[in-house]
Amino acid sequence: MTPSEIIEVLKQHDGAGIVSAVADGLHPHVVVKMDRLPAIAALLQSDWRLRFDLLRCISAIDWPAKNSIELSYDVISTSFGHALAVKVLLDRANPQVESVSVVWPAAEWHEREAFDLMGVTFLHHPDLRRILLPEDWTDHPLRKDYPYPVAYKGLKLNP
Amino acid sequence: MLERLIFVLFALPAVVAGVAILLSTNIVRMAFWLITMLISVAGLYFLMGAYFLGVVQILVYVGGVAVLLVFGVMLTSRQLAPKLRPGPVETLWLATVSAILLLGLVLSILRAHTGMEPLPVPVANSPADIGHSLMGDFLGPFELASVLLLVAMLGAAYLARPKVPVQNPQGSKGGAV
Amino acid sequence: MKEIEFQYQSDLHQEGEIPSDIRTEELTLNMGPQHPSTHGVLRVVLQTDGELVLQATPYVGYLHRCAEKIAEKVTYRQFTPYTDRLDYLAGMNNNLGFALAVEKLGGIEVPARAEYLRVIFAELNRIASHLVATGCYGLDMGAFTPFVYCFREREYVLDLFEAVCGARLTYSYITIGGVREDLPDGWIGRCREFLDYLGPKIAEYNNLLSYNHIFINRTGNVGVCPPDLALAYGLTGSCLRGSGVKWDLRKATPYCRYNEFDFDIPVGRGEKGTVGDCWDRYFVRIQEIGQSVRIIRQALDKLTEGPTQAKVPRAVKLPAGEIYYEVENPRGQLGFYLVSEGGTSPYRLKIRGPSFCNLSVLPVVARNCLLADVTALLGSLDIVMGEVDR
Amino acid sequence: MMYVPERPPVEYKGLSLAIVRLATKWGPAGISLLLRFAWGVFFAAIVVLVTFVWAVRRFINPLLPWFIRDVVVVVGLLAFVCIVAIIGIWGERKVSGRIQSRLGPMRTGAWHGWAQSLADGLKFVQKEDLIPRDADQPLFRLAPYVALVPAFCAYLTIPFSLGWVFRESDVGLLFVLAMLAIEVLGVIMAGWASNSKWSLYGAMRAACQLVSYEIPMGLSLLAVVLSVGSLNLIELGRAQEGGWFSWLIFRNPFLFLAFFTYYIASLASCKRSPFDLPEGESELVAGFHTEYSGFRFVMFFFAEYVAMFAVSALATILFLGGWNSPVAGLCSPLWFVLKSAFLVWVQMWFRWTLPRIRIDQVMHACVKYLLPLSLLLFVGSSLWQLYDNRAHPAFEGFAGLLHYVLGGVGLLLLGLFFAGAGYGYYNRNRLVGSMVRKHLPGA
Repeated sequence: MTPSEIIEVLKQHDGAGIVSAVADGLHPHVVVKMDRLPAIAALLQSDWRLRFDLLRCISAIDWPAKNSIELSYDVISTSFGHALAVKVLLDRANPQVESVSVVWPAAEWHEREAFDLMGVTFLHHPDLRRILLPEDWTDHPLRKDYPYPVAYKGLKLNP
Repeated sequence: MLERLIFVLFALPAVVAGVAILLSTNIVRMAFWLITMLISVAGLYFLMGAYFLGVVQILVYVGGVAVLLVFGVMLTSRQLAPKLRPGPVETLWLATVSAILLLGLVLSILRAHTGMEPLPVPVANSPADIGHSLMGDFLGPFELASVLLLVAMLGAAYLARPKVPVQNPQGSKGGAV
Repeated sequence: MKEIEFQYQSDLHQEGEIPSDIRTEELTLNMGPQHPSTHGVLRVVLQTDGELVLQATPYVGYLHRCAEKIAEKVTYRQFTPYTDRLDYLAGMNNNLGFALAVEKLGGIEVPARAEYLRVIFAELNRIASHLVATGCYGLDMGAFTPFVYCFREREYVLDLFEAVCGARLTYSYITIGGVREDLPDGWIGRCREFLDYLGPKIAEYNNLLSYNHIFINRTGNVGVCPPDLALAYGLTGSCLRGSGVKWDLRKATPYCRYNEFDFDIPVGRGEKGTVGDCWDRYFVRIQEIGQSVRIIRQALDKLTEGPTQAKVPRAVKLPAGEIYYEVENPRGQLGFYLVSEGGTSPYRLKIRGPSFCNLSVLPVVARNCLLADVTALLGSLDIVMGEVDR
Repeated sequence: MMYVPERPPVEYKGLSLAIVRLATKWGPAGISLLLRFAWGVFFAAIVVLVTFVWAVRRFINPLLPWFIRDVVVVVGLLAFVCIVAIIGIWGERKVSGRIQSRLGPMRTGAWHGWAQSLADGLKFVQKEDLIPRDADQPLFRLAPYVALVPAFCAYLTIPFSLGWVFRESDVGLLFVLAMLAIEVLGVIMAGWASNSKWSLYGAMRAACQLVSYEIPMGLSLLAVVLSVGSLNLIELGRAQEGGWFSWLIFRNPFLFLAFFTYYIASLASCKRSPFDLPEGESELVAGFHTEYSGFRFVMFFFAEYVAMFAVSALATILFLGGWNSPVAGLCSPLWFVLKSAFLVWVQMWFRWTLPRIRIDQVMHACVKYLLPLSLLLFVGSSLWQLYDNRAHPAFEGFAGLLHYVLGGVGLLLLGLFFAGAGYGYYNRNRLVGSMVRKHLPGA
């Protein structure tokens, strides 16, 4: 299926949940409402026409200008070979979104990474801990306004 | 002279190890003291010319029993060690029993020294002699012992079997006998 | 074999059945970060009961080098050497993935010769990487000799790389717009020589390791990862194919003219046990070496004269936009999510390391298995920590 | 700002302090004096020794010189054991190099790096002697000796040739086995005392494996003992005089197979590959000797090679004719050493070829295959032995039948063995992955 057909299917099922959609270009995606994400993820995974069974990546992008954090879920179907991205926009001050690890268990680690580096809180995540950074790290380094750390445990860092 | 020296060389560790087993509170240390004692006693056997007995003592008790003992001890929890200290009532009981046993032992030794002639023991030192006497004069006790061992083995297997039926994914229910 | 495995799974750990005073002590075993078979600085915390592993929890991050943060500060060209350090056993493939992502976003056309050269080097590096994986897997199983053999063959590949770009591990050879240098004289002959040499060697490995009875007993039916589990946890590459899923990006979404080549996708068939066991994942790699040899031969035949580098300015400037681009690495799909706001450096670069996802299945599969099976499983997942931690 | 842990300076106390003071004060002077008068000291020592022996014989006990002979022989054995270990370690590295298309050590010493293990030994001696803080100190220190000394003691009754033995014993075979059984204690002690979980695992595996494999090992040897009727190793060797065909391995088919069961079990009891689980480095880091360094580690290393040679020596004496040459009459300790070295070499060959077995498979192989097989061989061999005694009244009437039955069983087992080997050899190409052969043009 082409991206536009996929988006059609999505709109049929849950037209209200979709904020906008880009069917052409290099990165076809739909932007969905935050609270509709789990339902749409489940639909993508289980609908017989879509079958997005492989979650490739969850990327978090910080947009201080728009005051939002964007999450992009890139999925692909190994049965049909079509791909799509689902995006949600979160509030930058308090980024919270429902976890999709029930639908794609692969999301577990990706979400931990987004939590670690970007500070996005995933609700109902089975094990939301820092993954790459030490557990006592305080900030989220991939934010654009991340202050460069001066010291860690008495160890001075030279910029 | 030399024999006396060697006797002391083996007997002293045996006694020291025996006392150490009693006094030690670390259960693994106890096991290693026990092994020391077993080896020393095997040395005494060698000294007496009972080579076969000495070798079998090492082979079976040290190489087999003691190793399994240590194996089991290492697997059990380390928190078990304090429990091994007996309470006051137990101490009393144990002291009484040991005292009576010790008394009997000392008495019998004293009597043996003063009164009786040493029994004429048939000399069976070489493995062939031992084999002949085991399969000849002492066949009955020998077979009895082997049956006893078999029963013990079956009992151990019975105790060690899983108490719940094993869920076999293939469908067949095995396990509990 | 199978019976035993299931028995110790079921009868040893029935809660409440064994009196608490004679139950054996549960140990927390800290495997790593320095351990011979965690393939780098991975730390796995094991809950064990005797030899039985009840739970395995991986802790990663010991090799985190902030590659994504660095990418926001450097130009596109400057980031290519950083990609070498992701999966340091497959630098060429990493370069290729990044170059392709940038080229697609910038609309840069690459000349035909460069495309074929990219295929040749990507596949050669796949061979090198799989040789390391195979040899190290033998080492994990206690067979030292295959390791040395595999590294001997890998040396030839590295010699070929050295001849063309001077580096043996961190190549930065495939750059934005093509490849950095053309081939030196006589390189093609040497490459063909190597391919002729490698074929019989694979049969040797199979004799020595793959069909060794002990090896099969150690890996068959161990660490079984069924297809649906593999997909759910985002396993890709030879791990996914080992689970019997016929999925390869070189066939599904061909890049770099991979559609012109004739090759097969080997999948795990459960030959020595269950589909998706360690042996399947291992053997898929062995077979993929053969397929890579096939691809390289075809690519060498198709290699035409021409430029190896497109006209790309020194400071690459990309238009505003975004792209998520994946290539098939030896370890799975390496993805680059590239967001550009216009300018010479990315606004955000998210890297999807295949090992990262492959490793995430470990706690699920390494449950109620033996201590030695954790080693077998880790080795068959073939992780590279440089890519997990980035 | 980096935190560098400070190591307290070494403090000597009591006797050590006295020794250190003495050594630093008088050591250099003493050594130079000794060197100055080396020849004088040497001759003086000889004179003193001779006088001592004479005086002992004359005044104290005429038998005591035998004691001195014993001391000399023990020292000789110790030297032999050290040489075995040193050459064994060097040989292992050369063999592995050969198998892996490398050279192995080439630099140390002039010829093929022969001095490599000596150099390694020197390096180890110089290393810092580390004991983990939470280790069980006395046991940790004791363990290497408990591993090495019994392995050495096993040599006390191993005859190198007729008369070339420290003590001829009626229970020589059992003595060697008993000594090899004590060795495991050192391993367990090391594993426990290190207070490291990896070491503990190594120790548990060692205990589990060594105790189990002692049984098939002993049973296979008993089959031999039964057919000769002695536990005396000299007697066992003497029973095989007269050419290779009188070696016990060719005595009957059961013994032929018993050699292989013994050899497999001996691999396990020496912790050699594919049974090297107690020290399997890819699983247990280094197993029971993870925490050991320096000279204590060398002791474990030595113990391994000494035990390897000991079990091979046992196999040589019991199955391969001991010191007897393949053709009748040329008995010599050289044969014995050569045959044992060959078996050691095969052990190395195994190590560099095979992967490691898992612990449940180790037990499985022992309890389900090796143990029943060795029992079967034991019973079969004893029946064969019974039959050999034609005059025995028990066989009146059916001696001929038994002859054919036993011969048939033996031939069947032998045939199965060779059929299995032949099947593997015939199918050596089929075992190669068909896919790889088909698709690779180079193949």
